[in-house]
Amino acid sequence: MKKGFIVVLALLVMCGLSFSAPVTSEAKTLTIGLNVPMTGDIPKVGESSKHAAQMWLEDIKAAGGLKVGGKTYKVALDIEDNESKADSAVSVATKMITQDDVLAIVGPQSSKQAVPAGEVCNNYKTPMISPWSTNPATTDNRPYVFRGCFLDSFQGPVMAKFVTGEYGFKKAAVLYDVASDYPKGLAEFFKKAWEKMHGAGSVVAFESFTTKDTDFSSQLSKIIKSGAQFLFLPQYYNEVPLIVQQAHALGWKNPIVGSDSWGSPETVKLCGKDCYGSFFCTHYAAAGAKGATKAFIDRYTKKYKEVPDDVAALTWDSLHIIQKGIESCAKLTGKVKKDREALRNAIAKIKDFKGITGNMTFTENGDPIKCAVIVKISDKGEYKFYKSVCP
Amino acid sequence: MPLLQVKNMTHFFTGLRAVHNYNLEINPGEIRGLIGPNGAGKTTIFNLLTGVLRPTEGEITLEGTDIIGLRPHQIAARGIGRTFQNMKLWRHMTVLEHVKMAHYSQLSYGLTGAFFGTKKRVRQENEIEEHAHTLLALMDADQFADQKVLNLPYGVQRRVEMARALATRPKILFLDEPTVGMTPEELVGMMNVFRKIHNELGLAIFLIEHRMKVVMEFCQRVQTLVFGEVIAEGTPDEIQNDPRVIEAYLGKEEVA
Amino acid sequence: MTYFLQNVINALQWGSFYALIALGYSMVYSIMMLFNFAHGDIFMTGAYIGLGIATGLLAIVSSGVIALPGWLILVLTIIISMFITSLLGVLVERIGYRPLRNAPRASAAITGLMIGIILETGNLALLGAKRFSFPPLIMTKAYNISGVFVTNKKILVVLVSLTLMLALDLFVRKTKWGMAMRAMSYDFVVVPLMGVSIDVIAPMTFAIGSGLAAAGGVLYGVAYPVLDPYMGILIGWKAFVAAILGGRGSIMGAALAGFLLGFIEIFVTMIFPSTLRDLIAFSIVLVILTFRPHGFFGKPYSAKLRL
Amino acid sequence: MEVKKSNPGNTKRFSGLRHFFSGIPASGWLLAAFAAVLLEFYVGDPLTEILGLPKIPALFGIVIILKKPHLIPGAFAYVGLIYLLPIIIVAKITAPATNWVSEKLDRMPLWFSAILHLVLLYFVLEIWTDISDYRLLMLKLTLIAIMITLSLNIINGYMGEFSCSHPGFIALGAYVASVFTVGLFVNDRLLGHALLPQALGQFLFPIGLILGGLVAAVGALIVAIPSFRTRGDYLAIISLAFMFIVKSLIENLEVVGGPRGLGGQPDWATLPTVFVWAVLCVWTINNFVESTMGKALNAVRDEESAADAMTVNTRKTKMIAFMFGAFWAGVGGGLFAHVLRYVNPGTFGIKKLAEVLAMVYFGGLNSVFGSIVGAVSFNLLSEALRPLEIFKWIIIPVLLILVMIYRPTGLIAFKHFNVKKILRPRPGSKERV
Repeated sequence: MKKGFIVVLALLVMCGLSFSAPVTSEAKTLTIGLNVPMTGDIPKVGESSKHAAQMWLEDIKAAGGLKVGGKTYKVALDIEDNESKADSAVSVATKMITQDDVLAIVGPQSSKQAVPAGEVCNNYKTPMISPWSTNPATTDNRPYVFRGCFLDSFQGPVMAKFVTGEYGFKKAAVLYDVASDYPKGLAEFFKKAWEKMHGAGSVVAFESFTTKDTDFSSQLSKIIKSGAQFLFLPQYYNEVPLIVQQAHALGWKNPIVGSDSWGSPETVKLCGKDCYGSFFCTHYAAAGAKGATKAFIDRYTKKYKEVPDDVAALTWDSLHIIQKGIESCAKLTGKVKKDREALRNAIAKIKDFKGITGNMTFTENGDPIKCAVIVKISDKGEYKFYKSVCP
Repeated sequence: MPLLQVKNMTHFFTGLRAVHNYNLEINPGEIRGLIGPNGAGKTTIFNLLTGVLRPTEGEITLEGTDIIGLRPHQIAARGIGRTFQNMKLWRHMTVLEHVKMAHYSQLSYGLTGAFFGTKKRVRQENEIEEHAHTLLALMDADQFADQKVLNLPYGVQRRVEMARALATRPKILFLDEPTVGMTPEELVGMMNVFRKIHNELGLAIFLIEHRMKVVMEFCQRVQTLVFGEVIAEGTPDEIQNDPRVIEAYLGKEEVA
Repeated sequence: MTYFLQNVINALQWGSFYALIALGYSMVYSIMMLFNFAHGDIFMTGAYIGLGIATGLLAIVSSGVIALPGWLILVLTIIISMFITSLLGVLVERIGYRPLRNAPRASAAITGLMIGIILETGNLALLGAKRFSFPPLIMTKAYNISGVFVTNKKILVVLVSLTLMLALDLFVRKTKWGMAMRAMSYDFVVVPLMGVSIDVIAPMTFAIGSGLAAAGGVLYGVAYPVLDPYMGILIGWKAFVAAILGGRGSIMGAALAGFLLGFIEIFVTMIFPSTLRDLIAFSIVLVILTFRPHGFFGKPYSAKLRL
Repeated sequence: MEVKKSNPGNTKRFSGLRHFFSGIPASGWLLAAFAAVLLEFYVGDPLTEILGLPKIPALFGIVIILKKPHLIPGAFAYVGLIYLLPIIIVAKITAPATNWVSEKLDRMPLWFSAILHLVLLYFVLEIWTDISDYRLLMLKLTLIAIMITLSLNIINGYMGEFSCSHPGFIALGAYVASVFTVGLFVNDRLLGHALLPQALGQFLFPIGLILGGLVAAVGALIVAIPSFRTRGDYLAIISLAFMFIVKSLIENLEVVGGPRGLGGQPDWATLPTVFVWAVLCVWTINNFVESTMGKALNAVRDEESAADAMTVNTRKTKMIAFMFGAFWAGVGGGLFAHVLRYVNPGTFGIKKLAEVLAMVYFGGLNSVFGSIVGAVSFNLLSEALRPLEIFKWIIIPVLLILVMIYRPTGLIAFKHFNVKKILRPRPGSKERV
């Protein structure tokens, strides 16, 4: 019995030695972690991030690797599913940092995961860029954590100003998801900005619903009754079509204005004609895009048979920021801890990064200063550039 | 003073009169029988007396104190033990656990004891375990102490149930058809158990029973219940010869 | 007043969905004494099947083989997807519940929960993460009746679900199988001895329940045309609340409780700040159950999840 | 506590293996594990290099198996060389000695022996987690999962109710404990300046956890009081409503961040803290369910009217069960919040409910063992299958359905957790031939 066991083990050891010996040459590979939700509430977000990241990796591979200080490094992606859960995001981040020796992490995307995962990354001094998280707490007081998008505190006033200038309205209505971090934050910043411009009580309806709701008739009836001149809708592409259609069915004829979360091409695909003519604020306009942005959109569309959404674009930019950071390091030591620190400093120093979602410079907090784009949905359902608003 | 006294007890089930003007007196050590056709309200009377149901009218006193409105476990702790027609054993518990469980009201170690395993708890658990073994031995079931009740033969289950009822240290024991569905051998064993309870423990017993043989042998007085009303009361002999009883009860059902 | 009436209309539509899903829950719950936690996901699957059929039919129509009006396509879609989803229901019963017929009820509930997760992730794996929009089979027409807005879709949803409820009620009260089901809900043990096999009744119950869920799913697709794999979870759990609120053994009770839940949610939003909707709506449910512990129409019956 | 006769399991099939291992007491296994982790501590790194592994396999290699299949032989060899072989050899060699020690300990008070074993276990875990912080995090989360699973088992297993309110209890505990620590000891945007020096906090942290547990227990009254009159199905939706209410309540409380969540909890949920709380939880719960007062839960579950007639105060019993279960869920939640150092209400929804229920029913109802096994295996499985992404959530449900079909009450249901029996010496291997 015992002997048999030992023999088996000995065989195992030999197998291990013979099979895995050649793999040791992996040392020069730089690993970038991608901490995204492939399952859970928002699988689409994970899918888009993965697509963008794979496209980026293709580019690197085509170029033969990343050149740093005269040496060429291979790059590998470590894509892990965080199931859209906070605890999973933390374990994934910890695992990437301590087990997989990643140089930097992109993601998590949503704030409920980016906040705790940012804590982990900051503690382990690993650069992390959350392309999509808008919660101030994600980067607050965390030198190693950056984000790829503008904050709600910027976007809210932008929209308030835009609507005032464009339509000259005085009475606003807001409908948002109370259980979700991003819409709630943005709704509140918008309300604050609007009331600052038009006095207290000028937001005549401030209504909410809960994630996964599909019937908004009661809230919309309330909004219509309030006499609001337009509706601000900081919601995602899966709710926007429903809300807009239901509003029209209830007799709402005033404009509906959106936020950057409308940026997905799905919005207009699901919404159809009901959304035509609406304005929203976003990172980039797909229709009529130029230069690198257009190249990205065309390539992505060809490869994955769909127009890239804002998550894909922001993830793409985040990866390029990391790439630029790595390239601007004088050299990599091969010791992952030192390299992470060097990379962090390099990223923080990046000035005027030309991304497809606009030019970026990081503040001391790790938040980018970038311009917002106001987009109009054309009568053909395309996102047409309308105006650019810079801080 | 009688041990248990019931005066003019009446109960309605949403308008339906289930028990009407019921009176009962049980003295210490006495064995009383309650017979009647199915659906006459015998088990309802048990449920009323043990606090499962609250009578619409009437008074119930145990050793001179009113027990109406007390919860079943309080009445049980004051000295009315009972068995059930369908036994109601706890599926997943062993024989010993059954009998120990019925000591619940006698435990005083409280939550501290339960959570932290104090000395007091160890002592009390040991005490009730000892008592449980004594009762099981009395019921001739101690050899099954560590077995799950569901695996035991029917006669043994009945004896375990009896031990469980005795563990509440009752002054009076309510037995709801304790011999139903028994084989002749099991019946003999059960009757021995009755004798033991009566002779060795000196308990008063209130018995619902269909088998006249059992009623005849043990009961000092018998009531006959039909449609919630007592139509006859007396010694077993008197009852057996009462024409009303024969008509209502014996005439219809074959006596085992 | 118009505002109030508007909300009554809103609640009627929203309640219809709760009612339809709660009916399926209640069928299985009343007859089999099971929590079919997969029901919300069967509803989702029904909607997706409906989507597939509608798309297919539209493709046939647009290729010019036959000309079908939109409403006929809708009717066909509902009927076919009800049928296919019924088969799915039978399959779920066969795989997930029949082996557990003598097991504790809670275990069967867990199986249902897991089948639900499999349906969700299976959908995700098959169709990918992108959402689908339900094809507009009928054009939305909004009618303005002195300030109260009603659309043809809303009327359709309410009418179809009421029709289905009545049909189910007739089935259960008048047909042989329906009576057998009712008998089964009274006595799980005796009825099989009377020549009614539970192996027939159980799949049939699941089939009907799933069929209703599919009808709900297609109507849902018409009314809220964005489908996603997780759309059945929340509405399913809330319909579960309605089904039990209605009371065991009372299928119509479940439907009424579904409407009641819809009305509570809509009117709480109407009166209170909408952020407090879930808080107040569920507190009302809690209070109702504290004072009417057996639901509205259920028999005073305390079912244990026996181990 | 008496020692039960050996259980009639399927001894035949594995009798050879069983016989081989039967002579080793718990202390022997612990000592062997200690040796193994020490070995790993000293030679783990060189060995991984020899075997061509990039790192010491964090969770016995299960995490890398699916991700980098070419490393499987290396991982197997590593696990064999570091864990299996040393554990078996040391356990077998030291068996006479450890048996002697166990025999001595067996005569001493149980608490003494138990504490000695636990200290040894703690050191094993401490050294084991020293290798990698990922291990540490997983261990902490698993210990918390054990607490939560066990506390739900009191209600769903021991008392046989189908309670859906557990995420609510966890949320209450997590938030109360977080408000306590963040509000008192941390400068926070939401809750203002620290009122007390942070150095003090480490010692007052248990108070925060207990407070969280107590609030959860008081919240449990909302579910427990209706349970006097109603059972089963109706209670299931009362508890479900409770869960929705708690979630919605926290979302509406701007003071604690609403849906944005509350972050910045101090890093006080260290391994010793979590370990001690988990041990306390298992200890008190096991004490409770083994006492006659605790077994009253089973009586209420199996036949409530009989329990009532046998003097069992059923209302008190139900209330204790709910409050006690909720208390530990709350403490678990408090620790959870401090391990993640962030909480948000979205975490405590239906998904969490499905997860906790899955752990309880997978492991086994009415069983402390079962809950431990359920929580540990579920967490390990969840980590191991993560690379499968979507298919992970098909495989886990299928596994659970299979368990339900073949063992409807879970893997290890209705098993006593008898500490004395676990720690007893086992010198009988020779006699039992």
